[in-house]
This record gives sequence, structure tokens and C-alpha cells, in this order.
Amino acid sequence: MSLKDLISPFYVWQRAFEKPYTQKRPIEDRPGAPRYRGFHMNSEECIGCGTCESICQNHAIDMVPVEGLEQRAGDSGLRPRFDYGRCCWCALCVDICTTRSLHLSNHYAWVTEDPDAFHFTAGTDAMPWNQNSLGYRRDDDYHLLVHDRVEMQALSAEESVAGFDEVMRGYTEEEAVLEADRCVECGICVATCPAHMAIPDYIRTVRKGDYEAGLRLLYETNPFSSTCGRICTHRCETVCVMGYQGDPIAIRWLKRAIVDRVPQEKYREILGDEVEENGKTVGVIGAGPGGMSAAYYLRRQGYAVTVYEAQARAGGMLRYGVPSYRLPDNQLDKDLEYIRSLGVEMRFNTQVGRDIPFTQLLDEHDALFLAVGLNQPSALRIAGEEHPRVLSGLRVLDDVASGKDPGVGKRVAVIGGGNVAMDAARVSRRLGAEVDVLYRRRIEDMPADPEEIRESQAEGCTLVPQAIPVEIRNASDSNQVTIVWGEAEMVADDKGGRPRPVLQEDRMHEETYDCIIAAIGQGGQIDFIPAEFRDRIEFKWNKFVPGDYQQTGLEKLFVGGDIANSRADAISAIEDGHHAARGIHRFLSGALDG
Amino acid sequence: MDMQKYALGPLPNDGLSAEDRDLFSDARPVPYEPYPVAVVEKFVNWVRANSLWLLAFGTGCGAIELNPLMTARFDAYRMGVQMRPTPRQSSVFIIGGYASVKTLKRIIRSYEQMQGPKFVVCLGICPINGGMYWDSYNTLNKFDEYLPVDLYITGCMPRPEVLMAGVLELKKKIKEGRADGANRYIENFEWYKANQKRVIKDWNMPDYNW
Amino acid sequence: MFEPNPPIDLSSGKYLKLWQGPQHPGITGNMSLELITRGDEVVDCKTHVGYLHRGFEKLMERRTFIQNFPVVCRIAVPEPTFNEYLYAAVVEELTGIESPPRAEWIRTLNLELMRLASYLMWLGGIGAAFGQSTVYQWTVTHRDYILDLFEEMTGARIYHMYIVPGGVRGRLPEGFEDRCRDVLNRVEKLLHDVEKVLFNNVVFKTRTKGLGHIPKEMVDPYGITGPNQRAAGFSRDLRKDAPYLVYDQLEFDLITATESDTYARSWVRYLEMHEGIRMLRQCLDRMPQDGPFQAKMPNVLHWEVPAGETYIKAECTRGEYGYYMVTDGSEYLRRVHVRGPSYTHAIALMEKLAVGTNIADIAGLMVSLHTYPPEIER
Amino acid sequence: MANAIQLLADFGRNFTLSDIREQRVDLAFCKAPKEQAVRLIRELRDDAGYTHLVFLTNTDYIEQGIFTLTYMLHNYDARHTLGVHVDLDRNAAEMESIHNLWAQAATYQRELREMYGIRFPGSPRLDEDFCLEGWDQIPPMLKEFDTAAFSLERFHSREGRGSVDPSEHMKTLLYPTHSDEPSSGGS
Repeated sequence: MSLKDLISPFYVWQRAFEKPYTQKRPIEDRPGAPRYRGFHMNSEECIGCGTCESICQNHAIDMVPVEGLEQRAGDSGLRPRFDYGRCCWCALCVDICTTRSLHLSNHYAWVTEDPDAFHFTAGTDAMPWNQNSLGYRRDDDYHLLVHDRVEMQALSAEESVAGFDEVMRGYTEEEAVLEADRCVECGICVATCPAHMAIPDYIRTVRKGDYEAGLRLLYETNPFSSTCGRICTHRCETVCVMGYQGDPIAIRWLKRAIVDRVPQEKYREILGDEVEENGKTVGVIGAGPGGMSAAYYLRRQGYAVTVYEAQARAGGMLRYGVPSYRLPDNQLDKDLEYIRSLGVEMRFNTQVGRDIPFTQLLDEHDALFLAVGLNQPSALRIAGEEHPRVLSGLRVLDDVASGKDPGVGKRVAVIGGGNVAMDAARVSRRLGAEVDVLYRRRIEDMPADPEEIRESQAEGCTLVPQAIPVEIRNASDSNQVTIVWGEAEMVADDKGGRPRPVLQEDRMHEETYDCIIAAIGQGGQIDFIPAEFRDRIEFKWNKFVPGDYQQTGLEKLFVGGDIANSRADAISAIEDGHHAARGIHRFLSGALDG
Repeated sequence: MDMQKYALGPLPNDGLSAEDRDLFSDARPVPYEPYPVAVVEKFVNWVRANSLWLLAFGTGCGAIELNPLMTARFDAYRMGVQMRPTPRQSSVFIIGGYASVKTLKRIIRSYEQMQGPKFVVCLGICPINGGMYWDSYNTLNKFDEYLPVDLYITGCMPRPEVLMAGVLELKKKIKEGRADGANRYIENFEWYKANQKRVIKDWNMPDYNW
Repeated sequence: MFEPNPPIDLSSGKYLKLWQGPQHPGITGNMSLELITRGDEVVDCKTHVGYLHRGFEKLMERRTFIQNFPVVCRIAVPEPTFNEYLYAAVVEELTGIESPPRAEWIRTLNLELMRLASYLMWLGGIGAAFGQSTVYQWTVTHRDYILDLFEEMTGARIYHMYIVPGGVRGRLPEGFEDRCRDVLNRVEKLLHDVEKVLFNNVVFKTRTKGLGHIPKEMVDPYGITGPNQRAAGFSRDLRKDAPYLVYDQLEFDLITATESDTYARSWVRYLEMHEGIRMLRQCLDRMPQDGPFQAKMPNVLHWEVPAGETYIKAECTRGEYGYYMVTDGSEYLRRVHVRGPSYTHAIALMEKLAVGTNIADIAGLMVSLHTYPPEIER
Repeated sequence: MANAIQLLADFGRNFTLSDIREQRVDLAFCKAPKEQAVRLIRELRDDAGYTHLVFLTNTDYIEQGIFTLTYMLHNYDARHTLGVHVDLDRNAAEMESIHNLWAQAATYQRELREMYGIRFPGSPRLDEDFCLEGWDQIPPMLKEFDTAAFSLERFHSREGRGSVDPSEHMKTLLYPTHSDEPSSGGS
């Protein structure tokens, strides 16, 4: 024991003269750090996808309906409700939040005597910390999700424009798994898909490599999976939650990834479709996606189905309106052949009204499903449009699909901005023409798929937006035609609608082409329905307005497809067919009164 | 559980062995009666609220933030709070987060040994609804099924600042005469005991630890 | 060497059975010692644990890999980051993900700060166990300054949940380095004070020298690691022997002692705190300021880790901390085992060392072994 | 370390070692038959420098009906860790005790007895409670023990919870009739 050891401890007194460590007012003076993981906040961007709930290891989050939320596409109407008897403030919910709406405040104090009080819905309940500006947010360089889409192999623009080979080559198995892995399986897309396909479930089968299970899921709602895997308008992808911070999941391509890996010979065995005849017959008018979809689901229920088709082959607009570089014939046939293999009777070259009267069908069958589509090109409604060098987009596509040369010439103007316009333009490119596409509004307003727009540009089509056709004149050469068009300015709509193009009279142009392809839309034709029935059916703008289960006022008649909906795409027609099949089944089994 | 058993007479103490039974009391606890004069009771409550002695029993991970609370930086002593090593001297039992079944047994014994008036404060999420360990086979989910709780402080971990806020809230409750957990325990004694014995399978202690 | 302590006949009346814990001021955490004493002398000791058992290894088997990330830090409350790092390292090894260099530096900084904070807490504990409560007041307060650093770096004081498989969760905040240096200076100054007040203190010296001597030949048969082992003269430290993170790029000395008693163990830890401060300063000076801090990850919501098994260890304040994991290719792990040094220090070793000790020294002896019950029972 | 594999090959002359696998340069695994394991471990400790028992644990392979014990040994001089696996029959899990090789082994064996029901005859205090107290179920670490269900049944969960699935909710809200009734076929 040394003297130093005895004295040394008294050093402690030196500290007595230092400033005290004590926080004077700890509660007020010590807010959480700027990054503090305090209580939850949620902003208006939340769409209620429930990914926060999926990742929460404590089951601290419930997705609950919230009153008074505005109904938006891709918004489930649910919001996360937190249980602060469970939450551990790990903030994984913040990290995984697909819209980045969820974050934490730096507020941390909640003391109460009621153990049942620790629940609140973030963002909608008024909590004391809702105005806090500090708190944990995900760092921009830190991700728990994969935001970039796996690009699909495609033909180069030079290769694709040289022929009618399919442009998109499909995912390899590895690519498909990687892309499927990005899905958070929230299911927000299901409501937006017109056919309400089980999207997260079939994406999961891709991830697991179980394509047979995937095929079964696809056929639950869509017997045109090979087709839709290629040309679907994929409304689902517009609401995909992954799109808020990166690319939406390539849902359409993943559907294709399933069907491309299952040969058609194995469909029957995998799907287990056994038909037990129930003795009732249903007639289907139109062998497009709507009609054939109805035929499939009706046949599966045991109905004897006869399909009446005006053309020589089935497929409708899919065959005659979609070029084969987007949808090869054999892929369409894969879908159609399977439906026919269940024993659907096809009557080709049979136009109702011309070859067989409507009333006869009504008498012969227990119910009728009508999906004749829109096949009358809309008129441009400008002077000179009956010029022989003004062709319709549909006719051009039809000719190409039937192996005929539409004779577009070397210089072509396409009028329109929809998929038919894009297809007509790209087909013309493949036939060797220089193509200008005139469209009234801006490129971002075009109703065509963004991919189609992008690809048509890559293939060398010139897009001329804000161009309003005014007049068509004879050209000096009788094999040519001249168009007069004027530039348009976009004018904001006072009523809150989308901006309107207004013709600028002082900026007119005149161009001469070998032909003009008009592709501004199509209309329907319903003359074949006898007048005595028409009074009982509701129409609007020459289109059917179906009731529940696609039924019309004429009880036995169900309608669907482009002629009965406003969306006018394949997937909507497919759902119409499926839904009508449900309706017909209910009708014929007495569950649905007329 | 046979509810009547307690209500009718002395505590059965049937978890104890025959020779141990003599060592423990079988008298039922009695609820606290407030002073008949309201002003006196109010004064007594004020006194109680300003001298909260915590039992130094770190039952779970919440104990880790009690160290800063009781040392120089946050210095809860200035609020009349101090740690006591024995239940006999303590008035506040802090349940530091999750309680395992094995610890619950010790918590009950310690709590019952505390002299009234006594208060229970639960820290963290686990005693509220299971928290992090909501699916664990060894931790309780709802602590209020086993002992009466006067105050909950959520968080994981609740910071020392919140603990101080909790102390202030508890003081307020005591001053208002609403911190009656101990009485609730006695008034619903059968219910609490039944819940305790439902999870503590080897009950080998007296039914009330005087 | 492993013979159980001789049986005691309690009915002889010479002995007293005494429970130290779980509700007892002289116990480290929620555990208990069942002591048999004869007069002041302990003649038998049994450690009882399980008061904090939450079944982590079971819970982790039913959580996905990302869901386990917030769980693991709770396994050792005073020192959560080692769990975070080891869990991340195990998952990274099994998946083949490599965390970027910047993340490795931040992780090292994080772990060394944690070591310093944990040692400060311990220093307070050993002071308090021998009656020097002033040291406890000082060190807990200074630990709080480090917790402030953690709060601004990670967003939480205790459960940081910062080292995530693949990297770390965020960059260092603006101006963090300066504030960190400032805290290190304060802690360093404090340590010099503590040396005067505690380590030169005649009471402390008298009571701790010779207390709880661990013979060198006991070290391996009892699985003793960390400072307890180094105080017995072994130059073994995983940061030197199997460098992980960026320890091979840092300069630090391995601290050893030969006396192997409570004082030596305390002194080894004391010097290691100085080494820790030295390493932290190097981290702050040499850390890369840009570059990614997270590797490219798959979608963690359904993260399947390939089948495999591995064991990764790190040097925590108490010794060898390790994670052993078996995966089977699914979204859930098949088995994880957490190896905490307290498992043997607090049970096999403590039960042996307690015999023959004065009952007043039991608390100090326990603290000198530096044990955390939650890592024993998990 | 290349000589770890060499070492195991040398040991392989006296022991039937299988599944030798090098995970890292400083970590390898092998499997030994139950009868030989303890002798192997003793020789590894005494002759090969594996003096440190890192841990002893068990993995439940319920599908194959086996337990796999892992004895993790460490050689400080060679800086090498070796995991020795031993398969046990899940229905009659019993293993020779190593409590006389390492002091902490008895604790590990107590834990394995409690958590998996594996018996280690001769191990001290084997049947004393370790972590649990008054446990009345099957050992909790067994794969067939459902801890969430048990927790819900015994410890209850607070009322006032309930979650809605986003896609189901949107279906009820937006297209309630668009689904096939169970009777209407489908696959």
C-alpha cells in the first residue's frame, strides 16, 4: 500500500468544479435526432399496398379501410394501422414502403394508463407528431427492393424492320426469375386488370419455376395467355407499386414466360379440363378474344358451344388487327387451338344477318353471347377523304395478315395515335415505305402503348404530333394524294379535362404521299339485330350497354367485347366473355333472373 | 380455478409443501382505505407522489435505460425518485419490457412483498401486447392479466426522457388519487391469481407473500 | 478439474443457502446465484439463468431473413451491434453478397464505439461493485454521450438496427466525425481520471488483487475467451488472429496481463478502451467519404438463402461472439445458434471461481468476468 | 488451411468420416458416426490441437427423422475451426456426454436436453431446469412445436386488431361479382 494509492482517489474532488452533466430540462431540450426512429407518419402518397404489413416481423401493422378517402386507381383504400404494443421501430416498413409515403418522426413519448390505447392509423388519425419534420427516412442509396426492370432481349430496329419476325424475344428462365423476384405481391394490380387475373400468384410461380401451376392460374381467368403475354395493354403495370420508385414489374412478359415454357400438348393434362355435357347449347357470335373466352368457360361447364364467325379464321382483331411481329400467328393459334380442342364447334364464313338470321340463332340456342367487335373504320370527317389513296388502317393490317399486299407505296402518312395507327405505320415500314404519323395531340397523349410508340420511332417512323388534318386533295400524280394539315396548340381545359388541341390557321402544311392511312378508331355495326329486339336492348353511340353479368334486356342475349365496353382491348373482351359465361351459367341454372 | 375458495376463507396456499405451509400467512390481503377526510388524503397523496422509490429489479431489457435515468445526466433523484434494492422499501415496480414466465414468478413475489401504496409501471411494447416477442413460448403478452398496471410507456427502448415523462404522469395520477392498481389487485384477487396460475405451472409459493 | 463442488449437507446447520438474484442489487442483469455459505465464505455456487429466455433461436426460425435483422440485436441488450454485424456477416457469406468497403469501415466504427460504450458501462459496474459509485456516475454519463452518437448515426440509442445484411442503413450524418472526436476526447480524459480514482485506489487494489484467480491451464478446458483469457497471459484476439471488417488495416496493440485476477482483468479492459479510442480515431481519419454503403440486394420480401452452413465469430467485449447458421434454401433459416462468451463465463467458470470467495466479493467477481445473461439464454 | 483436410484424411484412417467440406480456409465440417464421435473429439483435442470447444448445438431435420449435433472445435495455433457433425435418431436421441472434456459442455448438454429432449447419460445436473421452469409441453425447439399458436393460446393477444388484404378489399369494393362460384367449375 503506497501513499500514492491512498491519496489518488481524492482526485475525484477535482471534478466537483466542473460544469454539471445534468440536463436541465431533458424532455423539452432533447428532441430525437434528425434521423431518430420515432413514431410513424404517413403521407398522402400512400396507396395502401400493405407491403409494410408483409415485412413487419412483429405483426404490428393492420391494413384497415379508411372512411372518406378519394377513390383512386391503384389505391386499395386501406391504410396501415399501427399497434404500439407490437412495433419495435425497426423502420423496415419505411425502408420497404413502395411509395415512400411512410416515414418516422423524431417524436418518442407516449405515456398512458390504458393498454388498449396504443393503436392509430398513420396519416389519417390526428396524432401530436403529425407536423414533425424530422425523423427517419430511407436513405436514397439504400434499397430493400429492386427498382430496375430486367430488360427483354429484342431484335434491333434494323432487324425488326426487315421482316415480320417477332420483335420481343421473351425472357430466359433466369431473367424471368429475376424479374418475378422484384414483385412485392401486394395485389394492387388485380383490381385494375380487367380480367382480375391472379397476378401476384402467377408471378410467384415464375419465381419458383413452377410453370404448370402458373398455367393453371392463368387459365382461371384468361384463356388467351399466350396472346396477352405479348400484346396485352397491361393496365396492371400502370398501377404496379414498383412503378412509384422504379420500373413497374413486367407483368405481361412474365405471363408470357409461363406460357412459353409449357407446350400446348400438355395443356389438357395440366389444366385438367374435363367436359361433362350438360345438354344445353350456347351460341357465340364472333370468334375474337371475347367470343372464344366465353366459349372456353362455357365449354368447361359442359355447354355445347357453337361459334359463328364471319371470317375464315378465328381470332378476330387479334388475327386481323395485330401484326405478326407483335403476335406471331402460331402463338395466337396456340390459345385458340386449345379452346377448340375442348370441343367447341366453329362455323367460319358465317356472318350473322347475311348467312344466317339472328332470330334463328336465338331460337336454336339456350343463350347467345355476342362479341362482334368493332370493324367499321371511323371516318376522318374532312373533305376529300373518299380519295382512293386513302386507306383504312384496319384494311392494311387485314391485308398483311391475310398475306395480301396492301399497296401502300413508298411514302405514307398515317393519321392517328392509337395502336392500330402504330401498327399500320410499322407494317408500312416493313413494306419499305417512309412513314409520317400525324397525331392531333402530344406524343404523351397517344393512346398507343408506350412500347409501340418507342419501337415505331426506333424503326424509323416519324411522329408528327399536334398535327390536325384539314383537307385531302388530288395530287398531280393520280397514284398519289395530298393532305393539308395544320399545327395545333394545346389549350388547357377550363373544366379540368385534358388539354385540347386548337388548330392554328396560320401554320398550315401541304404534303403529298403515295397513300394516307386513316387509323383514328373504329365503330360497330349492329344492323343484323332485327328491329323488334332492339327496343329491348340498351344502346349508346352504336354500342351495347350491358347489365349485370353482361346480360341485355333480351334475356337470352349476353354481349361483350369492344362493341360493349369502352376500353376496347383484348383483355377487357376476354373478361367480358368470362363474365358473360358466369352470367349465362347463372341464367341457365336459374340463379340469374332476366 | 375455484373462485369460491378464496372468497370464503383463508388462502389455501396449496402450492406449498405441508411443512412450509406453517411458515407463510394464509390471511387475505385487504384493500387500502383512503383517509376519511379528503384534504388529508390529498396531502398524503402529494407526499407519496414526491417520493417514488423504484425497486431495483431489471426484469427485462428495459433495465438498460434505468442506468442513465438514475445517473448524473438525467438525474431522476431530483424528482424524488431513487432505486431501492429491496421490495420492502420500494413503492414503484418498473416492469422493464418483456417478462418471461420464470421471471413473472419472481415479479409476483417481489410485488406482493412491496408495502402499499405501490404502483406498477410497464416499460416498452412487450408488456402491452407481446411486442417483439408476441410469438415467443416463454414471454407474456398482456402483462395486465397478471398484475395491475398503473401506467404504460411505449417504445423500444423507451428513452430516459420518456421514463421521466412517465414518472411525471405517475405523480399526477397519484396526486389525483387514481393510482389504485394495488386495490384493484386485491379486489380482483381471484382473477389475477387464476391468470397467474394458468401460466406458472409449477406454483410452489404462497398465494400471497406478506 | 471438472469435478463438481463437493456435496454439502445443508441439514448440518453449518451452512446457509443464499439466493443472490434475480431481484438483488449485486447481480449483473436478471439472473441468480444460488450460494451456499459457511460464515462469509462461499462453499458452493450454482448459476441460474432463463429469466430472460425469449427463445430467439426458435423465433428466428419462423422469420424471414430480413425480418430477423431487427430481432438479433435484442439478444445482447448492452451490446446489440455485434449481433447485427454477425448476423449480417453470416447471411452475406451464405448468399455470396459482399458489403462494400465504405460499409465495412462504418461497421468497424460502429462496433468499436459499441465496445467503448459497453466497457464504460462495465467500468461503472466494477466501480460500483467495490464501492466506488462515483465512477459509475461518470461512466454511465459518458456512455450516454456515445449513445447520442449512435442516435444520430443510426436513429436509436439502444437497438440501433443499423448493420443490415448487405451493408449499413445510411451514411454518417453531416459533421459526425467532429462530434465523435469530441466525445472520444472527453472519454479519454475521463479514463485518466478513472485511473486515478479507481485503479490507483487502495481499497480497489486491496480487494481485487488476487480475487478470482483463473489459472492458465483452466482457460481452454473452460472455454474462456476475451479479456478474461488475455488477462491470463494468452495473446489471443480475433481482431488480430482472424481479422474481419477492416481490423487488418488498423493499428492497435493486443493487451495482455499475467496475474489473471480481478484487477488484471479490469486493467486489461481499461487499456483496451484506450486501444479502442485509438482505433476509432483511425477509422474517423481514414474512412472513405463516398461510394456505396450497401451491396446490390435481391427483393428482401422473399429472400431465399442458398442451402449451407457456416460459423462466423467476432471479438466482442466479453470474448468470442459467434453465429452458427444452417440454411436449407428456403425463405427461412433452419437453425441458428448464437455463441455468447457469457455462456461459459457465467456458469461453468463462475460456479468454480465462487468457491472459497468471500460473499462480499461475489458481486465484484461476477462483474470482473463481464457477463450478460441475455446472451446465455437467448 | 490445406492441412485441415489433410488432417481429416489422416484421422479418416481410424474413423469413418464423411461429408468433409471446407466452408472457408479457416472453417471445415465433417461428419462422424455416433459411436466414434466422442473418441474422435477427444483425439482432436489431445493430439491435433483443437483445445477449444466453441459450442455444442443441434439441428433438427424433422423430415429425415434425425438430429444433427454439431461440436464446434477450435485450434488456436492453427487458427482453424472444425465442426464435427453427428447424426442421432430423432425418436431415441441419446449421445455420449463430453462433460469430462470441457467444463462448459455440461451446460450445453443441459440446454439440449431441455430444448430438444436429447439425453446425455452421466452429464451433471442434466435434468435440472435450464431456461424454462414448469414447462409442460414438448421441448420447444423441436420443429413440430408451434410457438406462435402456443403463445396465442396461453398468453393471449390484445383485442382490437384485424387486417384486410388489399386485393380482397378492392375486390369486395369494386368487382364483387367477378368471381367464379365454387360450383361453376374451374380447375
